[in-house]
Amino acid sequence: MIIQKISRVLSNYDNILPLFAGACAILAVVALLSLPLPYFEDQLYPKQIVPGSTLNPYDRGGPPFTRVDIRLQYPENSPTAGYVTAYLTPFSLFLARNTMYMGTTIVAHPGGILDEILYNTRGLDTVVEPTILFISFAIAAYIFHRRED
Amino acid sequence: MIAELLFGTFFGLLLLGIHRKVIARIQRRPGPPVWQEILHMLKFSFKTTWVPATASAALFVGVVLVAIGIWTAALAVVLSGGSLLIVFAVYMLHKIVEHGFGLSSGSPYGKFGGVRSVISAASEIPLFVSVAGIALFTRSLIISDIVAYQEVHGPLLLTVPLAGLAMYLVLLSKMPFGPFSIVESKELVSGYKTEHFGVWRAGLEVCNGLKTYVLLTTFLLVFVGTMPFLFLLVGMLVLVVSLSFVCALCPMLSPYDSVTVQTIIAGLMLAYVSILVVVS
Amino acid sequence: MTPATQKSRALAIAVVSALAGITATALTLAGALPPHADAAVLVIAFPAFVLGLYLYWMAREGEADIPFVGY
Amino acid sequence: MNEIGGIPLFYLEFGDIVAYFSPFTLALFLLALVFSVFVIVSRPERQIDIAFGADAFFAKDISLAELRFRRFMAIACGLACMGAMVTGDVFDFTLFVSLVGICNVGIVAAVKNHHVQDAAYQYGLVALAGTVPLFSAAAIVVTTTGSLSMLELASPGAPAVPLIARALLVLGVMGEGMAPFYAAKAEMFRAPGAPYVIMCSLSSLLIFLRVTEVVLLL
Repeated sequence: MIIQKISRVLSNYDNILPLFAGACAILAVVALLSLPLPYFEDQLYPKQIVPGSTLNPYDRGGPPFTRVDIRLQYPENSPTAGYVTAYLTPFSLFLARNTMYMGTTIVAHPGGILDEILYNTRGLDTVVEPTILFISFAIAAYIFHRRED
Repeated sequence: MIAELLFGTFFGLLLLGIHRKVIARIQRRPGPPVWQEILHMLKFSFKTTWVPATASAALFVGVVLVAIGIWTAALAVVLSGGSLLIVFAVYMLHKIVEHGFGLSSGSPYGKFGGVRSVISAASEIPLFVSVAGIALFTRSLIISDIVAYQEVHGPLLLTVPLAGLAMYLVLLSKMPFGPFSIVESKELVSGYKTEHFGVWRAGLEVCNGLKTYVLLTTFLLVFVGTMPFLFLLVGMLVLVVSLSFVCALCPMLSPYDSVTVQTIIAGLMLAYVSILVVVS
Repeated sequence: MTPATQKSRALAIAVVSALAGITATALTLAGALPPHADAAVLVIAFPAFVLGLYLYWMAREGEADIPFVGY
Repeated sequence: MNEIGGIPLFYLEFGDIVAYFSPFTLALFLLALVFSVFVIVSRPERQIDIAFGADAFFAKDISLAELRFRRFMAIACGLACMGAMVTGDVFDFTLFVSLVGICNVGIVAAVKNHHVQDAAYQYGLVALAGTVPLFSAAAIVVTTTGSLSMLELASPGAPAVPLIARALLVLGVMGEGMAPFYAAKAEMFRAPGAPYVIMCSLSSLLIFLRVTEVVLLL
């Protein structure tokens, strides 16, 4: 019966990736067909596209180390947005409010240094992104390490 | 709420007993008395109980508590007219309870029951299709809003019959002895329940009674609308008898075929809802 | 742990959770608690009550038979 | 369709990213929390295997090193789930979901069993591929609406999210959580260590439930 044939294909886990890839391909075609999607001009995180730049499309625009306008979804939540210390983890916020030592520890825990490097506004993302990296490193390291015993 | 909780447990178990009785009569067997499942629950609760040496003790016991707890929460949501999505979330998370029961003991039979319950995850997809079908018309998933909508526009069962059918199949895949109940198939002894004996099993029976009551109430509230309490009970009885007919007359599918059938149904339902979206 | 203490512990769990559930429901009916607080209490108390009660009346006070020790 | 999971009870603000606890997300959050606690407090079970052709059986023990690593992965998975359940930001949601996918691979990658590892490898590839639709969905959402906040997008008057973005989001979550492609996941479940493998399944169910809410909300 056709159902049994389908079951046989589905139950073999070697076929899972081709199936998923097929689904992705179909959806990609649909996405291409629906393509002229409207670009919403009023972007929350504005980005200049400079067609002539050698860095296009990664050119963020503007001269380096000057003030870049930051727009926020919830300005009332982050009155200090745009500063390097815009987002502090609850622990560092506690330190900063109650002690004088925050300045010495800001680079000493995750969420501290990353704030300086990344966007200044989307604090939680900056924590989750490296977490993904750390976890993948942990898995890779464990598997590599285990090969030796 | 305590009264509803106790009533729901016992009435749900009674419905399961009626389910067994009807199946037996259709198959021309005498069958157990209708209160058999209640007796089961009480009988197991008096049996000597301990935790198997190979089991993961905290999970082995904890999952029984979780099983009763989530369905208590579902009953609370249904009674207070909360979000339908929470009831369906509990339905899906019941699967985790099955895994927990099956895998925590270390028994191969329980493990196979647990693995089968992972395979049969496709049975939930019709659920979301029926959610989408309902949301399309009522513009809300709060149960009290859905009930209010039906008071104005008539039962949803007439408006979106196929979404009702999807939900009916979802009920069917949780009924024992049905074509999709591969997790408790007899070649696995009792599937995921095998190693939970005595008090733990009695706790599981409480959960089963509550689950049956909550699911049937949800179906009637969402697709037929509000009705007097006695009518609600009669409606549940009718629903159970119809489910028993399906269970008695359909053979149990082999595990992967059951999944394929459910997936195909889900695909058809998806097509139906997209047609509804285009039309409306 | 002796069987007797196990039994009394199970009884304690059952009684405490039953009291908690009844108190929460009574307070809700009196209007002192919102309904979702009652539900939250019952979600924890009801499973504990069921297992506590069953473990209580299952437990033996005296010496049991020699249990089944496996194959 | 603003209150699909009930009225939010409170908001937790991380600058521009707002996590919200509606009855629905709160219930899912608590469940992830409960099972994370199980992962922490319970020892793995000792799986019994029957030796065919002989009247014998043997129990599989998990070594301490393997136990530690898998417990770590399961806890990380639980945390990622909790994040994905309550976050109110599309991009943040996709990040948490991909973290869930990676943790799922990690939970079973430590098992010394060829069959399980083969399945985990296939699953890892799908999880990898699943990030493409996931992040493209977030990208489409931000370019066509200018915002990533679910609460803003759900409010009346917000620009409409294109259907294709929702479809890509669902497909991505299916890839990470393996919703209909359960064959590989079932093979992974044969691994011993119940509390940890349950976390695999729990996380995929939870993110699937959450994506339903997200898709209906947008």
